[in-house]
Amino acid sequence: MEFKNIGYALLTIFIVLNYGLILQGVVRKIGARVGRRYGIRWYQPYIDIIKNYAKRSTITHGVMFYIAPVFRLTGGIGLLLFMPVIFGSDIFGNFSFAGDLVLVLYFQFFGILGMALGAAESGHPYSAIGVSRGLSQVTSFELPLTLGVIAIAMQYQTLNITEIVAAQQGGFMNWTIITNPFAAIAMLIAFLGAMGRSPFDVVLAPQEIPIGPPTEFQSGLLGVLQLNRAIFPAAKLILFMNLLFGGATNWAELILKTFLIYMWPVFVGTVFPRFRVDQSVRWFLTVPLIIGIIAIILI
Amino acid sequence: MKEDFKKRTVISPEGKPIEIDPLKDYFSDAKPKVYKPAHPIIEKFANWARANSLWVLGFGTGCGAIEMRPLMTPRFDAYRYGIQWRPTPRQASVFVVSGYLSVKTLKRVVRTYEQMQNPKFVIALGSCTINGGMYWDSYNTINRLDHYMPVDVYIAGCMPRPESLLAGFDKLKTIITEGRGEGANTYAEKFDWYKANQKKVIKDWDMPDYNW
Amino acid sequence: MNDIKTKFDITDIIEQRENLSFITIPKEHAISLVTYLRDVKGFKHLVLLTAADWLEDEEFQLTYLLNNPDEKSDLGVRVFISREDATMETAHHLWEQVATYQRELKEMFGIDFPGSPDVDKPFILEGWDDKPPYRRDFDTKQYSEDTYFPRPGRESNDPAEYMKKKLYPDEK
Amino acid sequence: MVGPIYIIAVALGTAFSLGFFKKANVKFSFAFMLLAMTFMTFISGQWLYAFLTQQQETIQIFTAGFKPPFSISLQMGFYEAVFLSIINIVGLLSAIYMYDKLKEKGVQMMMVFVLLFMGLNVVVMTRDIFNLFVFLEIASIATAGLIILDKSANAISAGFKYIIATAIISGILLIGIIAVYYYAESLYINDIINSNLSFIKGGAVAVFLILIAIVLELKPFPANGWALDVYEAAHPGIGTIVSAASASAVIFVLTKILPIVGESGYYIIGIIGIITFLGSNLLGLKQNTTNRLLGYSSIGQIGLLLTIIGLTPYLGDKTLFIAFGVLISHALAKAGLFWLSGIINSKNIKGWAAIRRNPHLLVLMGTFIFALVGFPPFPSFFAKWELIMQLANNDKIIWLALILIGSFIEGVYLFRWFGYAIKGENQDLPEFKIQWNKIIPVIIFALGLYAIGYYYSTLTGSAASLNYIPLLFILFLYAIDFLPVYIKNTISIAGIGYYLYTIYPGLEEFNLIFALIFLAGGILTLLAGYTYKGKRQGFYPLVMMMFAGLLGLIEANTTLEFFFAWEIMTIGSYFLIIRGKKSMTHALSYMLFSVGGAYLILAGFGLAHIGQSSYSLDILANVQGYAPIIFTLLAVGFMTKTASIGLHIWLPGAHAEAESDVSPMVSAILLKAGVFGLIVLMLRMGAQSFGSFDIYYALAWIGAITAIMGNMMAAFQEDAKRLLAYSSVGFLGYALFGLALMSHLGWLAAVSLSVIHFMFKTLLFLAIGGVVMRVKTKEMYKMGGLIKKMPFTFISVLMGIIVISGVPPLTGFGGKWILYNAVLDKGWFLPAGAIFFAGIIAFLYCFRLIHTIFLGQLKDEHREVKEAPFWMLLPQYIILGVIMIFSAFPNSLLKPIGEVIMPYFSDGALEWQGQLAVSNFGYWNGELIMYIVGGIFVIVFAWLWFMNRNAQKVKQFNIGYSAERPSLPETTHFAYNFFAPYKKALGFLVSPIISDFWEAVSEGIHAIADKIRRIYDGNAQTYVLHIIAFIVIFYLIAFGGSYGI
Repeated sequence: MEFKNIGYALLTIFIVLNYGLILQGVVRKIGARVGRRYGIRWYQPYIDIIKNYAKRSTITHGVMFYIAPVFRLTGGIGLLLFMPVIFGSDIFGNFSFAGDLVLVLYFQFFGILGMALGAAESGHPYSAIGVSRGLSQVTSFELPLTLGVIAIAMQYQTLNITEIVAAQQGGFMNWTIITNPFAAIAMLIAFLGAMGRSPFDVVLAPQEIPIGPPTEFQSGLLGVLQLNRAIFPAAKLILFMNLLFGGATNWAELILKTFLIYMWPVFVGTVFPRFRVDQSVRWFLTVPLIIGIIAIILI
Repeated sequence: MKEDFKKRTVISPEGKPIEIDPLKDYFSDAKPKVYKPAHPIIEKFANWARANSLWVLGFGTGCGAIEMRPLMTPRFDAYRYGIQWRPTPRQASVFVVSGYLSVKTLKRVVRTYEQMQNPKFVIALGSCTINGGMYWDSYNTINRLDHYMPVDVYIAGCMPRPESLLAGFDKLKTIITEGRGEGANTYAEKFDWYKANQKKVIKDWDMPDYNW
Repeated sequence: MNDIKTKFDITDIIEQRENLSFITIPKEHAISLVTYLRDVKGFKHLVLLTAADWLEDEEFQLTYLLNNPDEKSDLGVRVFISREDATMETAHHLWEQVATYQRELKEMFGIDFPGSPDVDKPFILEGWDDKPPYRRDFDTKQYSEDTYFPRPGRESNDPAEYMKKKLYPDEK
Repeated sequence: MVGPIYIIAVALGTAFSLGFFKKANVKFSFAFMLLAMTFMTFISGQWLYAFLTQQQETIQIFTAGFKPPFSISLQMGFYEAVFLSIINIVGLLSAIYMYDKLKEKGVQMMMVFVLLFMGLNVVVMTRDIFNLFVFLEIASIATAGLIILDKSANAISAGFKYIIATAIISGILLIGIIAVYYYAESLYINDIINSNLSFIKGGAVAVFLILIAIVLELKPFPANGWALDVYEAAHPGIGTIVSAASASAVIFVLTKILPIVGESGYYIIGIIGIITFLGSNLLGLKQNTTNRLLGYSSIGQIGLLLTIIGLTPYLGDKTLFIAFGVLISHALAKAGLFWLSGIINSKNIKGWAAIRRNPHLLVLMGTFIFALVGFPPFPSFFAKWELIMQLANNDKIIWLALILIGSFIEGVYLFRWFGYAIKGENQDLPEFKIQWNKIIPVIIFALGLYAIGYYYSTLTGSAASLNYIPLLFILFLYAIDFLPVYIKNTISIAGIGYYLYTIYPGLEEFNLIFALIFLAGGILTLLAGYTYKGKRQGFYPLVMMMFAGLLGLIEANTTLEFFFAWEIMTIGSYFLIIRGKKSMTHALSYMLFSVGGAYLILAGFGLAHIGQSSYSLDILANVQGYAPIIFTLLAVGFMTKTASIGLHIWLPGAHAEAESDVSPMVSAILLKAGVFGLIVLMLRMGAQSFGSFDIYYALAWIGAITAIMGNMMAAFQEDAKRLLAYSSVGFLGYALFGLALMSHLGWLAAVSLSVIHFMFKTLLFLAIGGVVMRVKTKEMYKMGGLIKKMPFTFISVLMGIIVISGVPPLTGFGGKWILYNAVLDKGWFLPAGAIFFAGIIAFLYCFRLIHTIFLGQLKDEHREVKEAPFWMLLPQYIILGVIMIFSAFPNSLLKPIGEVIMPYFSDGALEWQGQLAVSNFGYWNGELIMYIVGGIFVIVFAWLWFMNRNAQKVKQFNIGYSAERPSLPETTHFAYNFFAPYKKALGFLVSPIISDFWEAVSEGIHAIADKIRRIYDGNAQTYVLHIIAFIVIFYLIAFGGSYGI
């Protein structure tokens, strides 16, 4: 690791942050157009973040509450930086030399756990309910995800993401989604849960438990969370792109692929209504689990 | 006052009696602060952002609330102006008081208003908030909202249509960009006056002076 | 109806419609009559309990409006109680929801129902410390002007006069 | 040397002369009688001493100068001396014990008493079969006399039944003797033996009658209703005599008679014995009456003795060692318990809670109970060990199983009784007073048990190397128990520390790792002990006993040492667990699972010993058959300690109810004993399978299911310590899974997870223990918001749960990473999926733990709660420091462990480049991750701080509460049934199938016991019928085959 890695990392973060924000805006715009609305401006997420940072007063419920957004954003950035973003690029390989796929999978929870703790310190029952729902859901989709990951790791005989991507080079027929469809399907279904869009968005449920865990966060704290909301999904998209869709050799490919992958939860979310938590837990442990087991058996 | 907010004595695990004064122990009793605007250039930029990101608190206070829903429908589509709903006062910046306020509701409105973060803006909707409207002589509805909290924009009518609301929002944007949206600071400056007015009508005052 | 008449001291019977009538009974017998109606005559459902302030007569009128779902008929039982000593026997043991009506009456009219659950708790008004607002000798306009900072410059008209002028400007 | 004949002379003389004293002076009479008993004891003891030390020859004494068969002949040999000593000591101490009774009833009773012992003495010594009959009669009648002299209605009725029963038995015996005399023409036993009666038609029947009569004297099941009534109704002193002295005498008679019967006799005796052993223990299960329970236990023990005697042909020259070990434990312990029952004076076993008023009495009772069940260091332990070894060596698997089952059942009711004594409600129980004459015999016998136990261990060849130093240390701690806590705590820590220091250089490999977990862990947890004030009576000897056991496991080289240590550890931990509040039932189930597990281990070791001369643990490496069975037995035995699914139900309650600093010991440290056992086992036995079915694959699944169920149960607990306890269950599931993989990485994961689990579980139990200490409740939903009051505890819990959940950058992730790689290496994907699923479920309980206790709403009562005591925090922060080091520099933990595993599994080892670990599949750099995460965190935090440095601190009700505000913290804290939707979806998985199963087993056995018990209807005629039926049945068994008449 050299000093310039830090600079490269900052560059990656900057690009992905902007991409994430624009992606957020564009997707909401698309959602609006589907609903025959004009919709927000594509750069609305930027304004929202600036607005939140421009808030003059902030309240805090305690130390954990105050640093929870830090945990959250650290989780998001870390997830991003522990992955090779652009295949074959020294600059955007970031810190992927520190750990492999397992690290990435478990590092996701760093932010989730930190956020959950902070939200809980606010003492707001809705936060706690949201966390309870969120964690319940996480546990259930993690099972098909894990099975898929094991299947892929066995397929490529490695846990090294760069090597997994390398093995998929040379045309889309080499992509995991083609070569190992069951694992890919199991993971893509789990991906729906991971993105937290409808039908698995009961965690945030704005109507009944005002947006769940972050309900007490405001001003700059919320701003940090919003930064994470831009980076974290983008990082997850990059992860799934790397594992299932052959990674990306340049930014244009990355943007195209991740955008298309993002359309998958967006479409599902537009079509399906919300599951209750117990329903989604049960659902994840039926169809996706069976697909995952098939993937394992077929290794 | 509700029984739960009166002083009480409980026994600690060690068997020692502890005095609990819920209003002191469970609520912060800090006074609101006046936050000085930042450097004009930064402030101008910030105001632009504030004006273009109006997060409305989803709190239907009176019958006018029914006029707010259509705003988000494809027909009026307030999203394109940067207006979005926010279900919690912590994250909202615009409070639309949508109609008459009984004393009981006023108490909740005040509390919610105070829970919003500076800067925050109030749009008062309908005649009732201006002069009591058709409830002007009621024993239980207030007549003038601006005696209880700073109001940035009044929208007259009974009821004003969504178009008027949009116009009101537009007006609010102008006010903010011009740097006149300092309601929160006004509230802090004239805190004692506002509090006195509130306390005059809210007889059952069972909360701290400022709800953080 | 005759049955009731013979059994109870009913003073005033108004048969407003075939299936709606009102009877008046002295305060002391009201609850036993209502109980009788509920248990024997099939008036199982209490539609409402309400009050009217007859300021001039120095009386409150309480009306228990009962419904007989089998015969699809309603019967209002009226009770007059003095304004000075505005207390009435509670009927919450007959229908649970009566307690809520009684709370409301206590708050708005100041009619007391000793023994009714939570009857002293504020119902709608929080911390009301003036005369009960539904009593006719309470001047709501005056109260509003004193309390709620009326916005100066507001004009007000008597609705009847105003509408007359608007609709029939020629008539005098 | 005083001749044995003087025993009879003294006894007779005393009995006669007592008659002259009449009621003149009762005290003097008593002294006179005592003198006589002392003299009898002296004679027998003197002979015993002579036999032991001076190569004394066996002597024959012929009365009246004739030779047999015309004279009564007595024999005094080594065995006679032993039995006489036992009988006479019991007699002497009984006399002292019964001082009050004897004084009250006067000289008659003393006469009868002396006569009884004279009878028993002669019965032992005589070689004349008719003489035997006569003195048996004398003893019986004297016994009945003693019983009846009590004059209570029950006693008279019992005495009457006793007389009827013994009369019938005597009748049969007499017929047998007459017949024998007819055929053998001699009454001298040696002559009879020589005449080989069994081969003469009719002679066999005669012999059979004698044999069955003697057996009936031993009260075999089920023809023993009369005896039970005696035990129940008679004075405890008499119960002692019947149970300890008379039974010993008759057993000896049996050994005299058996040579007459020949080979076939052993067979019958064995069957009768095992039926009696099983039957009466089974019935003991349903007993609530102390003396009757002791009666069942007595009969059971005699049954065991009969079995042992019956198995003589297989046990060979070990028979005596085994039989005597069982007998002496039985005699001393049972006498002690009967005597204690006379002091406590409670008919119902629940009433024994009163014994707690004097802790020393409790120690005595414990000594006897553990001696009865066969725990070390008592003779019965060594006897049982030898018994099992010999049975296994002779392929008597069924016998072995039956004996262990019977012993287990006996353990159930004895420990239930003991549990009542330690933990039962004792508020309203009557006082008891301790008289010197009643307590001294008890103390003497308790000490005798220890002494003989030690003597026995020196007799057991392989036990000579047993390490008694820790046990002496325990004794020392017991002696200084009156000192305040801080002194004893310091001494204990110093003791463990010094011991660790001395053995450290000799430790290597797994022993070193586990020694560090056990002993360093012990020191750490003991540090928390400084929190306690006062004396903490009895705590330190018990703690040290557990650690002594754990230490013994490490040091064990032989199977015996290992088992010895295992049992010592079990005793210590049992007492530690039962010290907690409301822990009676949990401690019982712990004990039962432990005893059951221990018997499985014993059986496993026994089978492993087949065809081996040495007892070294290495015999496991080349067992001579039964390999998969041995492996399964031992694995299941060890898994009772790791609390794998199905065997886990003891754990949550036991760990949750224990004291604050005991929970980490029993959870973080004790459970590792099971892991250590598994490691020892797997290292030596290697891969095992039933046919093509791989046992390890089953173990992997058991581990995975344990992990899921444990974690899920943890997520649904309301009780913080129960949550942690279930979490231990789950975590040991990972360890079991890792071990089952039988690969380098699997073991690396298992061992490192064990180390990590030790650390974070100690951390969490201490932290939560500190909280519980302060808030005085374990229900999590009653807490909340404690972060503001106990920030340091919060930090340790936070770190603890990050480690549990395996989130980078802390060291828990290392375990997860290795496990992933191990699984990919091995290829067991489905159980692996289950393991990782379990890992995610861990988030649920982790979050719940920290949220419901520390976050959320602070309660009224807790507004003035203080931070946990310093001594609770100190060990936590030491551990935290170590965790941080292991997190940042993973190779400091994993590399040494890897090197230990290397010799056994070398494939797929990690490659270390600094802190970068590289496996076949992936790589991981703990240090770098720490830096990166830390760096990002600091930068983001600085950014946040820069933007929001003037945040307004608010209080707990300042929340956006839908325009309202919370009114009570209780109604605002979302904590109870936290994962309700999850429970709705998956709760069916954790329905208590397993506890229901064990409950059904226990219910079923109890119901059977209840049904069988009804044969004892208290009616003398029924009892006679039983005796007759018994004779007929065994007659048919004995002669049904080749001997057909």
